[in-house]
Amino acid sequence: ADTIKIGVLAPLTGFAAADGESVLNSVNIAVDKINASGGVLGKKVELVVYDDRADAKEAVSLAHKLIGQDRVVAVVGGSYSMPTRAVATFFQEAQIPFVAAYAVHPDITKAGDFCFRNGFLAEVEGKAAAKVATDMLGAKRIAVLYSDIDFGRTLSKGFKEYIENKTTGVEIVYSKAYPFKEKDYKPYLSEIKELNPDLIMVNGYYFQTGPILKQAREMGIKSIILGEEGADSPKLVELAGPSAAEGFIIVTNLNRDDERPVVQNFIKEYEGRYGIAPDMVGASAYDALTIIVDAIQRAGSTDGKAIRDAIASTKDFDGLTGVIKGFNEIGEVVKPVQVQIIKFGKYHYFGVVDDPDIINP
Amino acid sequence: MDSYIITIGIFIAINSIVVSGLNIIVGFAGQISLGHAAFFGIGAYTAAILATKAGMSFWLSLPIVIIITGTIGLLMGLPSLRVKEDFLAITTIGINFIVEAFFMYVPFFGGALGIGGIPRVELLGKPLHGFSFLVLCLSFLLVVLLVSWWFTKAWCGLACFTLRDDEVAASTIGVSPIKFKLLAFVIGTAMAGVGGALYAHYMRFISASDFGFPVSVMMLSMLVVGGMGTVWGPILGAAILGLLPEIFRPLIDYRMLLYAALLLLVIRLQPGGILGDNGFVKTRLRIFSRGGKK
Amino acid sequence: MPLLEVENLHIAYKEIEAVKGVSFHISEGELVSIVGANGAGKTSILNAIMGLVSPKEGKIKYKGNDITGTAAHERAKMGIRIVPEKARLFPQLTVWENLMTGIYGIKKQVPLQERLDWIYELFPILKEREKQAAVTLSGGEQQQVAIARALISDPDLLLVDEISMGLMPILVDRVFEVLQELNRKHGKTVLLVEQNALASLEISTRAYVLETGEITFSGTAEEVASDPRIHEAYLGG
Amino acid sequence: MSGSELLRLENVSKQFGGLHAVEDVSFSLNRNEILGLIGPNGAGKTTCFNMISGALKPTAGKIFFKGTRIDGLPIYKIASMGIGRTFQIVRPFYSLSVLQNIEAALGMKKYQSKFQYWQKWDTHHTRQKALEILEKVGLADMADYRAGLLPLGNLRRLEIARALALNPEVLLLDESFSGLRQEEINKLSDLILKIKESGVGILLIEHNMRVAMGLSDRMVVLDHGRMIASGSPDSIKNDPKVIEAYLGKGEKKHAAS
Amino acid sequence: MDLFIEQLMNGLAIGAIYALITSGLSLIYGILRILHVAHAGVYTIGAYVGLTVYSLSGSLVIAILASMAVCSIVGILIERVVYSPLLKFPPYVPLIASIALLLGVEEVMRLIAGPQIHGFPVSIPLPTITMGNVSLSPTLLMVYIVSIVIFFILWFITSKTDLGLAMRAVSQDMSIASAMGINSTQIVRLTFAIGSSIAAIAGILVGIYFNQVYPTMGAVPAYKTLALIVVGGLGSVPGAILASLLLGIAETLLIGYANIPFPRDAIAFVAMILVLMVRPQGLLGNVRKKI
Ligand SMILES: Nc1ncnc2c1ncn2[C@@H]1O[C@H](COP(=O)(O)OP(=O)(O)OP(=O)(O)O)[C@@H](O)[C@H]1O
Ligand SMILES: Nc1ncnc2c1ncn2[C@@H]1O[C@H](COP(=O)(O)OP(=O)(O)OP(=O)(O)O)[C@@H](O)[C@H]1O
Ligand SMILES: [Mg+2]
Ligand SMILES: [Mg+2]
Repeated sequence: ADTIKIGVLAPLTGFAAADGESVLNSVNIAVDKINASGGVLGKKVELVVYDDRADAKEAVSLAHKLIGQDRVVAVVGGSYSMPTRAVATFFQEAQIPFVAAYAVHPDITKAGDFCFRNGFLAEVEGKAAAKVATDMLGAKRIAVLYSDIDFGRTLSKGFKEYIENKTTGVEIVYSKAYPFKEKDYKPYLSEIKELNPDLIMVNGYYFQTGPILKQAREMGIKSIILGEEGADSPKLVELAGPSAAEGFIIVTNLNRDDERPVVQNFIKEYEGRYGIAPDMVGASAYDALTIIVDAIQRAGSTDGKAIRDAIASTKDFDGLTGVIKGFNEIGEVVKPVQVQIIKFGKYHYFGVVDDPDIINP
Repeated sequence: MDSYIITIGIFIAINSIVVSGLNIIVGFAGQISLGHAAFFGIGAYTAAILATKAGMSFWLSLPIVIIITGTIGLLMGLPSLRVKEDFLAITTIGINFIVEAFFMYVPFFGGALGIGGIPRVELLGKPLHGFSFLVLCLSFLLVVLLVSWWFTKAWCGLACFTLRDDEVAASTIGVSPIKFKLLAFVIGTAMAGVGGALYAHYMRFISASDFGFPVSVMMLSMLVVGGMGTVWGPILGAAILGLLPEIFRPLIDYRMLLYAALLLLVIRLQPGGILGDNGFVKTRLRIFSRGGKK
Repeated sequence: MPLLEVENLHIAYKEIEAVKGVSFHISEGELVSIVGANGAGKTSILNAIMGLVSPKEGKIKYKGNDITGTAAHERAKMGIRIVPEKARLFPQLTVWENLMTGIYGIKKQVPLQERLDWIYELFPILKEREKQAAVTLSGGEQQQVAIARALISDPDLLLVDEISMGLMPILVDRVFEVLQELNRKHGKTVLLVEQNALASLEISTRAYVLETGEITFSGTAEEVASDPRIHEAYLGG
Repeated sequence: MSGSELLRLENVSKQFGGLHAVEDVSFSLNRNEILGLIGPNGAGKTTCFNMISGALKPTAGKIFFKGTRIDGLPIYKIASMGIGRTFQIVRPFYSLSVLQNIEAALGMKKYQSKFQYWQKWDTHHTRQKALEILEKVGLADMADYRAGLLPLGNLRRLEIARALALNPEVLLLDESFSGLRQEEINKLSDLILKIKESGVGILLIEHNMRVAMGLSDRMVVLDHGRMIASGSPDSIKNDPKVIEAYLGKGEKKHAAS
Repeated sequence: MDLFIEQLMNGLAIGAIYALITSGLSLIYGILRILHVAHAGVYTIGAYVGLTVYSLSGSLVIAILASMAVCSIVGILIERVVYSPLLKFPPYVPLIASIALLLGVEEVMRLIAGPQIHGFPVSIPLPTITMGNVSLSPTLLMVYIVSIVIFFILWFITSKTDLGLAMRAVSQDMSIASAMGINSTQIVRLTFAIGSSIAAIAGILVGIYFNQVYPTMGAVPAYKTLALIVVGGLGSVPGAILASLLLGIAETLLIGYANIPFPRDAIAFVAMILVLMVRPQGLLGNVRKKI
């Protein structure tokens, strides 16, 4: 073949279509950049993008299409947990390296040695958030409100574990899950308001956390609100309203104030091309793709095993989502957790968590 | 044959099995169900749990799957004795949501993480994958078809047809609505269970959202498009609605729109289903004619 | 000029040809009967005149206007009403509401109280059942509501399909008397389809015999009644 | 007499809200007997049928079939014991063919069994039997039509045929002759008489007095849910209460036979 | 106590929102007995048109009127082109068509406006009412006021006017209704127009209330409203509204006081199944059956 084919699975339609679009935009920027600088191994990179609608069954047929018909050399998993978890097994069997961009299901990397993850494990992020809440923000009485999916469950578990084991005098006064499709958070917030905690740890996507911010502030809740990467989207400010969003803090993997050119160029390029600010989902997919391409380059081959070994030996990779220290033995990424705060309607640097015992799962 | 084509074939075969079950409930017995995916899910989860927690083989667990799904199907059929038509439709939607919530929130079922690591089906010590798994699915489909076909020929089928038309009148000729409605529910849901077991062992990872309400809707669409109350309709419907989105795959952005438009068009032009009474395939073969109609 | 003219009417349901080229006419002030066997097409003809089925071929003229393509509700406004076969009430509406549909849109033009009094005198049970849903009425009560619903608007042309079905004998007599009275005293035109040919021919001025979709005999009521074949089949010899 | 008694109603009542549709009605039906049940519209006749056939549960009183109490049993049980009925407002299986409507009824025994309902129904034998019954009511040439498309008169005959297919000991006919012309009424009357001769008890609701008086061995008259008279057709015909409430002055015309 | 009152108000608000979406559907369901899932699609269109017109004109009133007009036309078109030829088929046939329509609307909206969620920031010229610890925001007040007005109008139309009688007659037997002089087609069309304009209002209000307009915003209402109209009682608008309010309150109190780890929808459906088992005809349904 005269191109090197890399597969991308993303939810371009359906309820998660906005994330799919973000993935698509970002990998397009990445691939253009790679090809503009001569491609890899002297060949151009060609992306094969399919829409899995964030649906496991669709994703499995598409995985087979990528494996059997398109014969891709590696795949970026740009979709949600369930489809990503379902396809990981099949890529493992076909011995095609697979890098999940932001899906959080813990079993994805356990499917085998061909499966990697560039996003944080939810538990890692939970622990990091707990550290931010207690160390950086000094909260003593904390409420936890989380989205009732695998992500929220494991994240809040990590959060609580950290508080229990690593801190003293900190109390979790409230902890409840809300269903994924929730729109009205007032029943929860009313309860929280009554308890008047120092800080509310809110887990969820921007379309959940945004309204939570809005409704909480409307109801007169004054507590600090801390979120995580799911809320990492410029849309959050729009949905929460500028005043409610102000001062909101998240743990994530994209630091907009990172001076490194890779970050600043990407942000400029993205805003220029699409007229909106990028988010963490896109950035993670961008990294997943560039990690693969970097590995191919270093492997000097498109052989599956060679690429796998090269990905596994990634070290201090200059990624969009921070300097990637590498992947651990089960294929989980090791990189610092970024802490961002909204100021004047934009995410800015607030801090970073890079304690090895937190970020190394 | 490449693995992609085989995968599509497998999904179509599994859907045909499940939709045939739905057909017995809705098409033959006239009990509208919008929650069939729940039973598909119960079959899949039972198989997955027996395989991962009890280490049972597919073959050993299959009878248990059938019994469990059928029994739960029987229980879920009970509301149909009390509520009818639209009320029943809504009740079955409710059942779907409740069952999905169970899978999602009860840790025993893997909770929000789903169940992974489901082994492959083995036959004579050899794991079946790709083509051989397709053959397995087709064999089950054949059995399901035979049951459906016989159902239209047996007294119990005729009893169900009378129930479909008029329950009170059916009772006056000695048909017990309880018995025959529940019979249809048991057989129909057991078929869904078989489909679910195959699905679980093929996907090898399942989660609650695979069996949500949209899946039920998809199955009903397959049935309506293919031809409600016909033996072959479920297969045709599963094939059409399984293939269309794949054919439109290259259109990426317009794919689902086109799919929706075509579904609408088919329903609009062939409201009785393609194999139905006034459908496009009007055939003299009795096997194609809606149970008991001329 | 005839009030109603039907020319070469063909009615088909898919393959079944129910009515095959029927022509007849009714002058103003006539009371005409159609008699015929089961499935002869009587109901189909009445429904076509009301506009409830559309004929495959043929013409229907009312008061000189071609109404073949006119919608049923327009025909109703022109003064045609039907007592349909099997009553066909609005099952979930009460008796009162069913009656009110009979004067939908013309409530202001009719002397409502007067009509109601008249109807309740004819069918006293309906007053008792005023608030009851139609579906729970007995068969005969339903038939009474159907008749009342058609009569309450005082139509110019009344189409009656098996009016005596399910009525008790005492009422059958009364209803035929009322039809006759409407016709003779008030000059209303009535088209009557009835299996109870004895009763219907007695009050009719003219009659048609319909067999498998075609008119095979017509004449004055006496002529029809005295035709031996008709007598055999409908009047029980 | 009690040896031939098939059906007995004892002080049966039915109330709908505040309405007493049937009040304290008692009568019995014997083998080889046609009992005419007449009365004004809304008198409670159909309600009686509904209670006997199990579609409604009496609010008071008892119903016996061959000595067994049946009130409150489900419809299909009562049907399978040997009580067949027709509906005043016809209820065919509209999507089935005329033939299949009858065939379905022929399966009554199979439906009660544990597993026989898995046997094939579409056999030559069943078809033949169904055709025979259709022949009797004069619908044989319509066997392959969809029942939903039949004109009303034919549906009435279909109802009778379907009830006959149950091979019942008690037959409940609810205005089965209305909507038929005289010629057909005569034919069906002959059929009904034959059925009666074969040992069946028939309960007949009919507003056509020529038919009712002609066929019935005895009659029971209901008015406002109560029994106001019973006896031979001749005595009923001349009962002033019945004339007043039901037959009217024109009674002669209707009852002429 | 404060908490309880606040939760009750929360519940009422969400109930009022359910009722807004449901009442129009109930009207339409009442007339054709179609499980009109695509109503949620009309509602989505309503929200988008409202948002667009609002951002162009800056006037909420103009936005609502424009949206009502567009949605009425869409509603009428759906009835004419899709449903009316399917009426003689069993109810699942139009249901599937309706589901296809909803999917189509979602896709069209995604293609036109993009998959992202759009905010719908409007400042409502209403005060915030505070009673002790309980506060009612302007958007909430707006939802209450508009719902009450709409409910009153609907109640008046359906139970006090000839139009209401005609609607009920048409819903039971279209052709006999025509024979009584009722223009059935027109009544059906009018019903779709009214129901769809209410959907437009609902789309805009819900969009403002949650500050979210996005292509799949109809997905949850699509089936939840079906459940509500059925539980309310066949085609009974007051029943649908009552069911909506009760459900809103029940959900909120259950979330607030019982730590059931079940999603709202599952709670809703458990409640609905319970209601249907006790009252198979729905809350205010007075469907009388022949035996
Ligand atoms: N909707 C329909 N679809 C198909 N065929 C029909 C339909 N309605 C009537 N027919 C057929 O048309 C023919 C005439 O029926 P119609 O009801 O007009 O007869 P009729 O003279 O009124 O009979 P009856 O005295 O029994 O009421 C019959 O053969 C009937 O089967
Ligand atoms: N479900 C019900 N609710 C209220 N009233 C009812 C119900 N069913 C029947 N009725 C009333 O009970 C009375 C008896 O009805 P039934 O059908 O038994 O009369 P019938 O004697 O068969 O009359 P017909 O000769 O008109 O058929 C009627 O007045 C009817 O309105
Ligand atoms: Mg007729
Ligand atoms: Mg009766």
